[in-house]
Amino acid sequence: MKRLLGIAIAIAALIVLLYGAEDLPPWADPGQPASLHVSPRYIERAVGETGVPNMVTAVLTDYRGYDTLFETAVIFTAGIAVLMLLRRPIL
Amino acid sequence: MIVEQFPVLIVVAPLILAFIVNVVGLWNRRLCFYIVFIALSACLVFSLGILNTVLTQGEPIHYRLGNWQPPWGIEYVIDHLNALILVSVAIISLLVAVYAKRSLEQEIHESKLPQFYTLFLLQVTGLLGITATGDMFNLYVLLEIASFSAYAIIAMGERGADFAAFRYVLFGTIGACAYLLGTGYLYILTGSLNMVDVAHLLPQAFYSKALLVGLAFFVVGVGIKMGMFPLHIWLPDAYTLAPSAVSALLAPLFTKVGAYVIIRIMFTVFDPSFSLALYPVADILGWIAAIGILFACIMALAQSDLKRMLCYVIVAEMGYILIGIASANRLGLTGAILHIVNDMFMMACLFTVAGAIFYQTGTRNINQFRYLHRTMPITLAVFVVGALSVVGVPPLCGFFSKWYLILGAIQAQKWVLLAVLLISSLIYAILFFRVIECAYLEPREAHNHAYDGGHPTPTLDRVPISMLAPMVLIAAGIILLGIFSGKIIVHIIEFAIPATL
Amino acid sequence: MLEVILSKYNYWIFSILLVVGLYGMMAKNNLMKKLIGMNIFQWAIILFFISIGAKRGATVPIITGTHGHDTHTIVARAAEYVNPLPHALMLTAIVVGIATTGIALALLVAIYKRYNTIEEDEIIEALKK
Amino acid sequence: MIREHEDVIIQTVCRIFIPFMQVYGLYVLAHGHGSPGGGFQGGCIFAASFILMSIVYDLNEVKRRFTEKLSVFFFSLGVFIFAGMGWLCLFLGGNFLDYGVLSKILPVDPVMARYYGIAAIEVGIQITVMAVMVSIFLDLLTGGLHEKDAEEGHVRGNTQ
Repeated sequence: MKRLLGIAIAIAALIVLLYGAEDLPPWADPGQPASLHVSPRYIERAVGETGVPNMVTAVLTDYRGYDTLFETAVIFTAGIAVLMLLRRPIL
Repeated sequence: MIVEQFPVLIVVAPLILAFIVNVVGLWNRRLCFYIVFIALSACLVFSLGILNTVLTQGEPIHYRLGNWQPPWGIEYVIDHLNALILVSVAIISLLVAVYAKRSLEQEIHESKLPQFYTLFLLQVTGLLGITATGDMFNLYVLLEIASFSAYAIIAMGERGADFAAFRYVLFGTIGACAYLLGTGYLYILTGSLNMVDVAHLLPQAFYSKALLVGLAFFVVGVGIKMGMFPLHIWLPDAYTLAPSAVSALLAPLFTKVGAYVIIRIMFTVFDPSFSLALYPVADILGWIAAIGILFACIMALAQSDLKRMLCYVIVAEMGYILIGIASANRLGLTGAILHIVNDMFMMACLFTVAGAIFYQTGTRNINQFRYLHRTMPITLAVFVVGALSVVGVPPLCGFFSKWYLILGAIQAQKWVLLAVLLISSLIYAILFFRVIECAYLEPREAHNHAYDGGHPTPTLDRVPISMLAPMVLIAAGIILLGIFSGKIIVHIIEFAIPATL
Repeated sequence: MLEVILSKYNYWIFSILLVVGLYGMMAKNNLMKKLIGMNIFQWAIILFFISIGAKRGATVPIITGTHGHDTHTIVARAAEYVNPLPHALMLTAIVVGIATTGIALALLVAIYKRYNTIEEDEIIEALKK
Repeated sequence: MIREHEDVIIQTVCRIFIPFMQVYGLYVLAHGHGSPGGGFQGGCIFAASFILMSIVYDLNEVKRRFTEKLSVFFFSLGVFIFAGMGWLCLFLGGNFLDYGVLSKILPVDPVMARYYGIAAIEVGIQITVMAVMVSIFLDLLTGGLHEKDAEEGHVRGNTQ
């Protein structure tokens, strides 16, 4: 029963995904919107604006540094959660 | 000067105090609560400041994080809708935090309290951040912060809570990943992550199959997080078995913030003309909502555990908000937005009462509520206010949002939704009258056989004052929201609805 | 038909991986296997995002041979480097995935200590008592 | 009770190996600006060295050294450095996380101020990631026994 439900949901998801994939741009297409709208500025000006030659680092910690702050907070949350869940209370 | 920084302060002030609480808790556990209180009071002040700014300048606040221009950096955009939700979240979380102090001391081991308060603050940070942000990916990260702290603090509950939390982890991860996938589809089609920017660029991708799939993933992902009907299976277990203060925080806030996200995506990121008119998205949502409300109401009738019953009420209330969205007109959306705010107060009210009864008597079984009106009259009065508001009795706030939802359904000529709204109100009346009957009416034979330890002598209220005061304030909030709902609609919600609708 | 599939094979791979993960989460009875399914699910999405960043004829988004002060004069052309944004986003998503796995494993250890099993049906049986 | 697992070859190799791993972790952190790397990667490598140490040497010893207070302090320290940089920018009159305004207190131009701001937050990320990884690993391995139990030496006894 559970297995049948799993297969049904999986097949439904696969059909939806492949239906959507038809309209997506081909792989590694230099002309796809993802490569044309926001990212050129990161590539062309990141070094000049932040002094960091590694664009991924520049994007991660400066342009989108706020995401990274919360990403570190996510790790922090996980650490605190594991401590709270597993450590026996100090008596 | 400092007012300009309020949009970010409201998120990072509780964040940094969460780190401080944790370290302070190593030396002095008593201080933790006061730091949480300061953090949440600060949030309330900031949110009121933001609401004031939005109302006076009449247009959205834009805040650039790291001072980068919007499509490249992350931007906070706070318009009337965000500001309203921010204020509600801040008020409820502050009141629940005050309420939580005594309740947590009973339910959680003392040495875990600092970590618990840390996660409590991170939870509020996440919810406020989700509401304030104008960036799709930033929303994902904050959604995960809120979810993680929810997983952990739910697992601190009674027997079975860890298994419920594990199932919540699985479902929550599917939800977050589906949201991320939707973001990916939008990023592929437009090349941007900023909501306003995406909304500008999206019309060129209309009629694309990928966009429809992306929208479907958004709805599924956020639907899991907010407990939309067929995806709600994790919700009753998780919120019932969690500590009562945790359910009082999560049940009103997390689900409603999810509803906010769905409104934001449907009406700001996607144009309503696409998301609701071009495809039968509205009809599908309407049917889901209708079936979900009826299902949840019937399930609620079958429960004898008060908290579990309220969990099914939440699922039904999410259906109400979906009905407002599915009506796809101004009246319906007004009702949906008003219902988000009202429902935060109503659910906070009911869940805090359930927690207070559990604190005092150790039971959540409705059939054991006899004589409660003698020992905790104020608590029960608060419960009656909340219950009547959920049923939809006129001077209370629940009536007004339902009124707008009904008007919206009539204008959209969706008679099924109208019928569901009316029938469910009827079922609600039965549901809550059952509880009120158990608590207020004494069985006749009790006068002869003094079982249950005889008649407790009537007292003012046995619940400690630090739990009682927040409950009374929330009940007062319900009444005030009802009285001033006209003003809220005219001054705030009217501007929150997109002009194209 | 084959050309269409080949030009978009990244979506096919990610779809199949994602569905495998989803099936694992739905159908398996062992909670650890469910967790593994969840990880496959997350990594499928990470693969999807990384594949967005690819660009034909482009290289790693690091400008070599410079550091610090002398960077103002450098001219980088967008067509020469792959899109760095999905990489940065996925670094975040990977960390989120690690944190999810950590919390889920901690819950599993707690569940195992309490019920002495990680089979779902046995836990539900134990909870009914 | 851990005696039968001890092995001279493994211990000797690890004794040579672990310092190099830690130096490599710091190298990856420091070169995150110009080559693949950064706080997360460096933190993971750094944590791996501690994890290797606790597997090869005495788990009780590592557990006793890496107490709950210490790990909580390190978690908070790392994130606090990151968030503190943001607040510093606020106090200097910029927007949150706008490292450019650090040039008011550093003797460099705004672009280089961003460069150093990024370096500072990478350190914070590294500390948090390292502490959380080690802490999660130890808690999962020992089932969350407290360091007081570790002193009594029954960490291994409870994980069968």
